[in-house]
Amino acid sequence: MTTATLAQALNTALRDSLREDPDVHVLGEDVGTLGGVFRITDGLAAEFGAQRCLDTPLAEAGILGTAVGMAMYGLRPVVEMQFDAFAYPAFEQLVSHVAKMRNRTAGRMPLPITIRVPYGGGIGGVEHHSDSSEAYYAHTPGLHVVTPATVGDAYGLLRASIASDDPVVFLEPKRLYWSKDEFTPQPAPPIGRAIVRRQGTSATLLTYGPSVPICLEAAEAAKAEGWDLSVVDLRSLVPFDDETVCAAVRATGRAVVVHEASGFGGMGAEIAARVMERCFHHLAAPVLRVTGFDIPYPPPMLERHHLPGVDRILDAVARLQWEQ
Amino acid sequence: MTTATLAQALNTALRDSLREDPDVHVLGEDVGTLGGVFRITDGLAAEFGAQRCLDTPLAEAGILGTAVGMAMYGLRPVVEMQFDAFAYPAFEQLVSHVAKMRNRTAGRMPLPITIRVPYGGGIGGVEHHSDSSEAYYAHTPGLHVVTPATVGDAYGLLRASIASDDPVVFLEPKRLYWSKDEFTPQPAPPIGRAIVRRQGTSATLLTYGPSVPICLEAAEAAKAEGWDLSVVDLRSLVPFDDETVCAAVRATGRAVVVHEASGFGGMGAEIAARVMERCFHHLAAPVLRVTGFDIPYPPPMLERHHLPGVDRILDAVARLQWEQ
Amino acid sequence: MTLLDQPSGAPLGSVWPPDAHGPRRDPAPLLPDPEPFRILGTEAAAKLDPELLRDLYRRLVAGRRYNQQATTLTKQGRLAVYPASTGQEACQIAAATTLRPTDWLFPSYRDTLAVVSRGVRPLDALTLLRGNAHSGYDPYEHKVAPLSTPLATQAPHAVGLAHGAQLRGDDVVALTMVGDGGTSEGDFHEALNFAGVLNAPVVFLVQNNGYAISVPLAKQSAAPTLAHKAVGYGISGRLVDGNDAAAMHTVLREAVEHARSGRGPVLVEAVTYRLEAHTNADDATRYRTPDEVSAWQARDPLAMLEQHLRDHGLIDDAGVAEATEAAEALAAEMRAEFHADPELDPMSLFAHVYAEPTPQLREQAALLAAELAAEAEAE
Amino acid sequence: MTLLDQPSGAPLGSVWPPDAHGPRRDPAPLLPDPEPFRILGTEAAAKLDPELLRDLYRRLVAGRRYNQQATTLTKQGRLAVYPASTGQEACQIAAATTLRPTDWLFPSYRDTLAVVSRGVRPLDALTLLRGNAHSGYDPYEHKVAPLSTPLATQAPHAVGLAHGAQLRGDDVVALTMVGDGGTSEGDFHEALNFAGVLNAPVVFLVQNNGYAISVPLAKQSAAPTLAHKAVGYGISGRLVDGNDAAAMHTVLREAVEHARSGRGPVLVEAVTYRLEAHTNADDATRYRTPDEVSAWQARDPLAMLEQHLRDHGLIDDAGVAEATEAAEALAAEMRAEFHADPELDPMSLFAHVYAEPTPQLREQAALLAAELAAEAEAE
Ligand SMILES: Cc1ncc(C[n+]2csc(CCOP(=O)(O)OP(=O)(O)O)c2C)c(N)n1
Ligand SMILES: Cc1ncc(C[n+]2csc(CCOP(=O)(O)OP(=O)(O)O)c2C)c(N)n1
Ligand SMILES: [Mg+2]
Ligand SMILES: [Mg+2]
Repeated sequence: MTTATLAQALNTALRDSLREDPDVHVLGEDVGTLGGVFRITDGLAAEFGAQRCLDTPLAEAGILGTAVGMAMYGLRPVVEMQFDAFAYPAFEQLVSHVAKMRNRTAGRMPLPITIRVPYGGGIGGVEHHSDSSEAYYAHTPGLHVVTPATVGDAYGLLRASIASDDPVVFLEPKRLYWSKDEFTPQPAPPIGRAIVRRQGTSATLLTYGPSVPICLEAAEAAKAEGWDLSVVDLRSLVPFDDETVCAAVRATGRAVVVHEASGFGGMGAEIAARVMERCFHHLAAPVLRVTGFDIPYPPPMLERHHLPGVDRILDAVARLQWEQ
Repeated sequence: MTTATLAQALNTALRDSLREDPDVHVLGEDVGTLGGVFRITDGLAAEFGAQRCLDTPLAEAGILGTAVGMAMYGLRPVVEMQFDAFAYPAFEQLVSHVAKMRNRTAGRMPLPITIRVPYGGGIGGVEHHSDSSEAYYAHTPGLHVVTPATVGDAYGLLRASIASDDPVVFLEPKRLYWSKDEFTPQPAPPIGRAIVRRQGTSATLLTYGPSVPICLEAAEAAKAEGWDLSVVDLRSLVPFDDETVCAAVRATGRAVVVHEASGFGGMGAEIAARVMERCFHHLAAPVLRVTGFDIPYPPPMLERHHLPGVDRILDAVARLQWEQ
Repeated sequence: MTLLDQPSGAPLGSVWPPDAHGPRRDPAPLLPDPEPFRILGTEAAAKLDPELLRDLYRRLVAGRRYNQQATTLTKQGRLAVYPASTGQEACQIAAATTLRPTDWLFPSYRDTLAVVSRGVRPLDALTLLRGNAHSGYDPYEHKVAPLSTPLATQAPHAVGLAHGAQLRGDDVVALTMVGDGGTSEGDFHEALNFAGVLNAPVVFLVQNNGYAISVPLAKQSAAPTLAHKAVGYGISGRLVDGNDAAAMHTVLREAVEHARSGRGPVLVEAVTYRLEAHTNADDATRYRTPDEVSAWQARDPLAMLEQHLRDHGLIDDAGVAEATEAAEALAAEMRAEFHADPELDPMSLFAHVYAEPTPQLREQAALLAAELAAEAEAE
Repeated sequence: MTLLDQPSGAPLGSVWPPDAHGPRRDPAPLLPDPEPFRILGTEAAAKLDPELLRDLYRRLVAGRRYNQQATTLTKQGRLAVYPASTGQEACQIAAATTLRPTDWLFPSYRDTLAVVSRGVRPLDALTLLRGNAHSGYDPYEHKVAPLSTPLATQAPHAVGLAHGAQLRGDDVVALTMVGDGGTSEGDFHEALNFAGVLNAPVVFLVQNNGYAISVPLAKQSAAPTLAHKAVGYGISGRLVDGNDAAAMHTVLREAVEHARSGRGPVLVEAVTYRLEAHTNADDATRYRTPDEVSAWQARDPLAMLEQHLRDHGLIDDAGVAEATEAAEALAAEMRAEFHADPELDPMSLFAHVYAEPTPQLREQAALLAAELAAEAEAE
């Protein structure tokens, strides 16, 4: 049992995939010689050659469009977008081709493409380097949307994403890249399974990616207030694990959704809406949301005010109408 | 009192804006000589000259990026995107610049740009011609998102959008272009006001754009079932009129959200979530959603199965737990 | 004399450090001819194989008839919409006939004739426009990508496929078709740049038919020719008369083999004209004159080749009649196939969104199934 | 001889219908010189105004010091990140000094020295990288757009602004700065194409410093030179030695006035080199050799100009000392300004999302205000 960072686990997942399947190809900006700006592809070009881990020209639509063509020919491209906001130039390719190709060809032309997107804030990045763009992808039928929160899931879910015959947007919580944990590479459960990270009795926090550790922290802090909180890590936004989520919410009768992205029209809206649709009469209070504000991502020195923190989460829990 | 189509009302709004304000400029693909593929800009180039109503090269990011520069210089560009899916190439310009410029310059550089996007289905269009992309825009802070459902609002809201000092994504329900109504050009209330199109007592339909007429139809049909339905036309998705919406929902204690776009992560999720957050104890049943399925927009011959229709809406109303 | 046309200073080598800036190539070989390459009406015509010309002629006759029949089908409500390639048949046919079976074609919405010329049945090539499905053919059967509607988005796909084939050591060439308007899109630029850098075996065929719907080329680009864009990517540019079937065939064949031989991608601009409106839904009289159209009718690719064949005694009335019959047979087949209503299965909407439907899609499919059952009962 | 280099058939005029395909321009005048334009070390140098050269020298000395000081500030945690333009100062300075006060500059993240040279205070030019706000200056005060991070996205803005100015009859020129990597983005292509079609008074300055982070030009483009991209848009291309301050000033001044005079946009490729890492967070040893760097140090724009001035007796030690003092004063000013902590107002997050905050933002602002009040109490 060794320890590894989440970044190292991702690197191992890519290495193992490249080793096991000659059709797997990594491509993107600076992924080769440099090993990526976050070093997620470190050493891959050296081990597998510049072609298996390709430094591309600087054009995201071109990168994703090229990956589409490679997938059409039977390869399994893994694309790296350097930062969340720099995936936007590829939006048309993603929505109009990647997400739809299987459907528009009646299943004849699946596109097994994995699109890795480092996302979210909390690392003091300047504008355009801290967006949480999951809602754009989760609303686009044909895409799977996956995001790990632990070192183990980083490996397992990335392997599963690369192995998937469907396109997967794999959202990597930047600020967790350097988080450490014990690590043995092992397969994850199939994409689409949420997991209860903490079992509680008073209320349930529903969250994913970068917000999972904060929710666990909040759950610890909540003890002092006499609250015993459950924490559910969604892991996959699409498909969505209604079963695990609803069971966890029914068990406590109260829930708060937590994520970094702006709240309005965010993933939390979908989660809150479907939980209330399905668990209405088990709820003592409406499902509340703790999210980023509806503002452009703030400059580094102000981001802490934007990001959901322990206090803001506990304030929301406190509003769950404990009296009535 | 004359009658006009929604398309003609939009054309009149553009004409009046061009007349009254020399800084207003229309630009886009085929908007000049042709008058646009839907003829919304018909006759404008003839009356105001090719420069005020400019046929651009075929590149949506270039069109929107050019409009950004024009707005920086003090003009008021009105951009036409030819179809919903063909606005995607401009996504980066929209999200990373148009939506953020005022904020990132601390209010010094506002961008009064109106982006007209014909959206939605029901006109037998082939793929990429029937997308409902409002959720992408509504989740992007810095943008106003407006969509008219009537001939009068088409005029009033477009005038208000062009007059706004903020960027507005103006979503035009394609299938209502040819809908007729009595028409006298008059200002609309400020952007951000929903309107109750039908006052009922049993349940409230919350909807916008192309689905408004269908909800009104459903409300008529519901009488036979003994239901008297309210219908709220949101008109503006951002800002959102919580006041009008919550009042209408509290008055009936039951609500269904209706839109064409795919349901998962769609605008309906936000509406359902915020209504339940705010009206929880006034609700006899969870807020339900009737939306397009979570699939790529279907081919013309199958679209009727995808689109929310009267029956599907009434089925949802029937599920509003009338017994308990 | 301004600095913009003043000669430069000392040569690079003399003062320049070891080059971090990549090879500086001589642009001369990349530049297209100043005038479109032509064969019909030039001496070169005599050198061509008569059988090839007769074959091209038969295909042109059939292609023209195909366009007419498809247009008729729109009037009969059998096609939702049809963007005719009438007047561009020489480009459409050459795009298909210069490829090997192992090569790939990446067509746009206007290129169904190229798709049919590649061997796809008209019914399947036109499925998108008929409206019963998004695509009617198996892309792998004839190595034809689905028709692409978002302009120029298919270009990077062609590059990626060609790159993939090259990685596997297969001598496959990808040919992608883009319109003059499509060249303005960012994806066109990114695809050409990737192709140049990867030296991918791709042929970019730009059918410059003078218009993007209503927008004439002069409002689309200020380039000397669209073929001149090639130099900016370090690839070869060729300018060809798109209405000269012999020239089209010759240039594209050459371009395809150039790419196959590893000498890099080629950008071909075919100067042609759309004789019909943009689609049946368009009113071309709003943006162009009858004179302009008739002037181009005088350069009809079909008429030009027939004239050549007759002038040189390479075809007789019987040959012409034979070609016409074959074309009529194709049209008859199309009528027969399209007048039957397509079978529609609403439940198929959920079939191919993912390899496995998500739990959410299962719920939604159940809802639709229940509705359909209720409908059925009601009837 | 292959068809790809075979001469064309009959000339256009002889067979071509009235042209629906726009003017066919002669590409020759658009093509850049084969080698980068240089002045220092050529006869042309003698012709230049010594006072101009001395001014450029003083600016180069100050610019170099600015880069050093900013890099130091990152080590002291006073800047979150800094992309140095060390080695590219000649480009940065010419981009600012060749514009009139009424002209506009559209810089990228690396171009803060150009912004400062335009008159913006270092503290304000570096605000984005300091991290207390997204932008520190009023774009209208010095006519400088906010630093653009999404690559090449500022290029269409420059075109739009120049077009708008032209519509109003103002003789304004917009100059936008893009890197070699940025030329691969679709927005770069679309901007050049719009500029060509609109004949907008825009100068596109490409600083080709050999790398996009770790990716060398050879992996970025196969073009003969990046300046050759101009011909594909029907605009003039110029290739210049970006480390030759005199050549940079001369070519950009010429390009700016070319655009102003209505003769159309210009694409200028400045061949230069980034002597520092991409940013302080980058490790350049991973992708380039010390030899390569030192070879380029030998072409340091500052050293080259100083050498020239000394060789021709245009500056003495006193002049050099004077320039150094001014530079030190700038550095001292920067230290003083940056060592003070910026004032931060969390509530400002809601201030400029819209002209008027939405009801939703008011709610959210109230929530934050309450939290801050609670925090304040707690302390
Ligand atoms: C990205 C995108 N924008 C806009 C459209 C709408 N549109 C369809 S065809 C067309 C004109 C295309 O002109 P061109 O590329 O010259 O091809 P042609 O129709 O002449 O064959 C336009 C604007 C589209 N399909 N895709
Ligand atoms: C659209 C976009 N994609 C990716 C990035 C990330 N990124 C920042 S700088 C850079 C390299 C830019 O290279 P170049 O254009 O040559 O400019 P230089 O840094 O050399 O000045 C990259 C990839 C970005 N800022 N924007
Ligand atoms: Mg065309
Ligand atoms: Mg560079």
